[in-house]
Amino acid sequence: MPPSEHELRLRERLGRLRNMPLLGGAKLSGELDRLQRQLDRIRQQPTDEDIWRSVQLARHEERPYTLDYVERILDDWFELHGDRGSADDGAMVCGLGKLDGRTVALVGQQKGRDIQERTSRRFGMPNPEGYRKAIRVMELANTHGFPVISLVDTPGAYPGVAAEQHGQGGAIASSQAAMARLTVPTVACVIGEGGSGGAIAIALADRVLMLEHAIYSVISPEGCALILWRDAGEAKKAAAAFKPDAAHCLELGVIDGIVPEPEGGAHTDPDAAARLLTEALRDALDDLVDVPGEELRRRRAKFRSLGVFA
Amino acid sequence: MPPSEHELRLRERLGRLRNMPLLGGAKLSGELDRLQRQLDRIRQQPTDEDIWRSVQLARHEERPYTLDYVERILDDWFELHGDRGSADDGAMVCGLGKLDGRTVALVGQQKGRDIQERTSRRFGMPNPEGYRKAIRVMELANTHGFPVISLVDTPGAYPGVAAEQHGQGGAIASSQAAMARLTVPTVACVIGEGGSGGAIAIALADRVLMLEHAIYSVISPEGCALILWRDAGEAKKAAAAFKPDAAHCLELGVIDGIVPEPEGGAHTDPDAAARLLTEALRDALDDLVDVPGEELRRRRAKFRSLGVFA
Amino acid sequence: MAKIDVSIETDEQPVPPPKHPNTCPVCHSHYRDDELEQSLWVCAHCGHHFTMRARARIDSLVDPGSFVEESADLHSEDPLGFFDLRPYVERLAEAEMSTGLADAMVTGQAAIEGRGCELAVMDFSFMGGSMGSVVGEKFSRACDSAAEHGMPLVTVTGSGGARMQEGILALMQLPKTVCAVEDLRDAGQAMISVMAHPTTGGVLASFATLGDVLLAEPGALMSFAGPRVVESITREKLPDGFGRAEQNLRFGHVDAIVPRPELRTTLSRLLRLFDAPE
Amino acid sequence: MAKIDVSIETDEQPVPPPKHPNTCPVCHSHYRDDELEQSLWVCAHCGHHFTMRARARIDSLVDPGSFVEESADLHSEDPLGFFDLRPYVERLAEAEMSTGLADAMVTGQAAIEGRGCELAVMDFSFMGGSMGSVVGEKFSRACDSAAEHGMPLVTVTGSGGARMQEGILALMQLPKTVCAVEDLRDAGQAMISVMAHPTTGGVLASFATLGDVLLAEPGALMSFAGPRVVESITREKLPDGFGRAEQNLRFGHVDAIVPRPELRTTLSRLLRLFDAPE
Ligand SMILES: [Zn+2]
Ligand SMILES: [Zn+2]
Repeated sequence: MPPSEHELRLRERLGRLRNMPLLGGAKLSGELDRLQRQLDRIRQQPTDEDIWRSVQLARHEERPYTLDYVERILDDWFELHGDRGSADDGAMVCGLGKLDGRTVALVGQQKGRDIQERTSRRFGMPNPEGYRKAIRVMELANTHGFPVISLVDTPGAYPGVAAEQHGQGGAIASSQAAMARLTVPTVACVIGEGGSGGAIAIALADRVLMLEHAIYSVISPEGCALILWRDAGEAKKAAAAFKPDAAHCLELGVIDGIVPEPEGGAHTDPDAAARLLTEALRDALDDLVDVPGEELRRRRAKFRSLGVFA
Repeated sequence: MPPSEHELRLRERLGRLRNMPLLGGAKLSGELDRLQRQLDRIRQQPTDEDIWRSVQLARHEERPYTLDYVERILDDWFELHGDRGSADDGAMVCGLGKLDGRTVALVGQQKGRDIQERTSRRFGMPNPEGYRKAIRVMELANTHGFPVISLVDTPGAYPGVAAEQHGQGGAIASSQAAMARLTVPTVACVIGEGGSGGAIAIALADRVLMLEHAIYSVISPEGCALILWRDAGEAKKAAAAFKPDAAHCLELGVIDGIVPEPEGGAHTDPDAAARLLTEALRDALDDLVDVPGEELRRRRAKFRSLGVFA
Repeated sequence: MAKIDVSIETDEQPVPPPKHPNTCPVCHSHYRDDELEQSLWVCAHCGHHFTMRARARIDSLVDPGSFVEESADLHSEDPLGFFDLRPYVERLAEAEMSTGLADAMVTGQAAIEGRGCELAVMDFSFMGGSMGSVVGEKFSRACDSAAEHGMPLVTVTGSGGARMQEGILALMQLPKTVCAVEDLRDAGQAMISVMAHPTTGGVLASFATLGDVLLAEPGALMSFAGPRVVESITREKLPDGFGRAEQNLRFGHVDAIVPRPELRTTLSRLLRLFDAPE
Repeated sequence: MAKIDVSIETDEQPVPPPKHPNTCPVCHSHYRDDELEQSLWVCAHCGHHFTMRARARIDSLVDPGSFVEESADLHSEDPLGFFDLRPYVERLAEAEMSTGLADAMVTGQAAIEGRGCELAVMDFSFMGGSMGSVVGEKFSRACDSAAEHGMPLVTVTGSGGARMQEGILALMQLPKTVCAVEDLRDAGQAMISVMAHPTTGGVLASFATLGDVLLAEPGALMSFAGPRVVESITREKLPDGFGRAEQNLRFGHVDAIVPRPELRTTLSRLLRLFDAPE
């Protein structure tokens, strides 16, 4: 079988990476290995059907959420509440825990499992207060030298009247700015839906990962379809057009790696999914923990290189 | 006339200062000169009547407020609004301006002149959002190397239900903490009422000054009287007991200098009062602008030395 | 299962054109072209601020002849081969034709009342001022140019949000521009952000709100989600003036609302305060 | 002229003693001394947390025999010669007699489940836990001791606010303790703050809210102004549970409410997370 266009692009990226001074030479070989492994896994350009399947799996009602991973990944978990301003937003979960004996701070959107929890957590759509809580906890981590892990799982930031009045746009910008300033290692992983500004708010990290069937996009398929075709029913067509799947995100250089899921999706075996995630987080942190803080700010250079233009 | 007890205490403080490594030797002589001049001015222990007169002048309804000084002291004044969270608090005024051609940030409580403004500015009693605005502007000043001037004039922080719900205590603490971290020169001046936590929130400065008839206290005379004598009418007695006048604050080492007012009080000649204040601020800033940022954090040592115990 | 779909980018489209583009949508006064130009596209009758094109904006702010454009040759590509009702490349070509711009932002160096600054001005007429790779790159370079020349950066925004035709790369322009602002700040330079109608979605949620000083034009819509999205998803009744500049001032999100005729002097004062080079 | 008097310090006095100090003020259950001690002064029937004395608190938290007290000999002076209905010195002497403490805070080093920490524990029974020069100095020294020994600082507060008998010097304990916390933080050590009933006024507005982690006891009043002050000045109707720990959690001001029997394990976990020395 001749190499697909997709594979060719990944190979090209691999080639570029080999010539790029990224976080020091010693770290680069790990990066290359990882990409090579990704390449070995994904030889096929995902079809429109594959993409739609990921959209469905990413939103599957039994898919593990942030706290499902927290309880499987971290020891001594202690949840931190409140933005120290006016609210504690249940759509954003923050806390401290031990990963392999190392204290980390974790932030992540949290969807609800039952109807009541879904309502109280607003389906994982944070208010500005949620982002301000995350900022506070990431800065606390920075003070004490704890790495930051963020788990991204949101349809988007909450589009409510009070959310706008309390500065949703500014809060999302401030959260990104806070992450751009951190001098501790940061790893983000999109575990379900990576919905637009609400997602990137906590994903400006040294390493950005996606679960195999997670999606990451500038707009929801339904939203895109509604705007472009005036018909939310065209969501599948929209998804095929803007390609929110992990393989395409990797190809475009938006993420650094794909975390495999158990056959059939993470919800079929949450324990196994958590083990695979743990391994990926551990690998990423191992690469990063010895990098000096000032050098970690080179994450800015990575994000500043994203885009395609002539 | 033999020296009063008050004069003796000031002399003792002068003696201690001569032996104290404060902000480097070069700066110390200015400090000593200033104290010597204060000593020359105030030979007499204020009587209970003097103290009560200051209480009345500090609250005089025609006394110049923060914005009255701003318009006389600063060029190119540009007011900055909002806490970037949920409100713009009229009880706290913040902005940028030029003092002698040097850009400074100014924060200060603002009382209202007419009934309407008094209500909208809550008589100069800030909400937490007001302190958060001040924090934001002081941190902006820090980023750009602008000295910070704070003018203190408040009966206290606003004791409202929403104020408590939005974290009044934490906001006052955070504002002090922010000032303790600044690496730019800071000068605070109590221009009217320096009421308790609401005042100290913006007064953790390298130099703390008081206008001659300003008051600075842990509680209002009426509040103290109400608690101790169960009768707010005993305010005069209370003031005599806890001595909120500038001379006593200087004697206790709480402030670094007294800014003279025009005969009869600042309200009799606001222009002259503003000139005297400008001179004092300029002197203070001249002493401080060349001190390295890290050294300015020694302001913490000054505050940590306050208190009397055995 | 409760179903909820969220379109996070606002679906703010260019306002449907009134009978004539020179007719005020608020008070219906009609103006000749030269009258509008003379009044800086502000309705002389009711004060409504018409949308202002990028080049006209620059002309209205800078000292005559002082503007030196940068990165004018950057053009968008089509990384996803995006096709909705029409190909993205066709939409781009059409926008370029109708606006005379290569994309939705113009950048360059200039002087305002004798003080040097870097300018980054958006043009809402180019695909609704949407932010794709070119806007992100031009903004990013403008930050570097400001840092290099030791000048503050002045931005004027008008945008419906991220350009969805560039997919996830459009979203990445948020962190990209945020990182550029942080680098600018580390270089000790200030950013002054002027938000014109509308500044929404991904532009509001990235560089536009990160200025040291945030100014807004009267009546400008400044919301992350568009009013229609908020209404349709939350079923909340929108308060009067929802998301407008005046509400943003009230809720603490901007420093001042500056009517267009005062913008030049206001920026000049701020450049003095931030010690922009003479 | 509109007249407004504000007492900013809360006028929270020790709660009027119930018929018997061992009677629960909520459900009126009565306990023997040893029962209360056994239950850590928590009502077995309704969960009400009685005020807990500083030494009992320390005993309940630390590993047996591990507490080494510091600065025990610090006593208040009377800088103002303060006299209200009685001289301040007389009030001090009486408080010392009745509590067996030199002032309203006990500090020292200890271990909690094998992890070292510095402790600063207030005692509400000593003049309403008011903060004067001695409390400020002891807290300040505790910060230095924690920094010096490379240990986190754990505080337990119970205070009506600043001690007005020390006048402006009492107010100065706010910036003093704030500066001490900032020095502790610069030294890389964490502070864990436990707020017991009541933590109000100047203590809430200084070190108590500056911990890296903020814990509260169930039902603890945590407001800057006391409820009576708020009600009398603003004429606002107070919502249920105004200023209580549960409301503070809801409004985002504390990380967790920890029932007293779980406090020791919670602190132990936090000390592990902040890598306190074993
Ligand atoms: Zn009009
Ligand atoms: Zn009970």
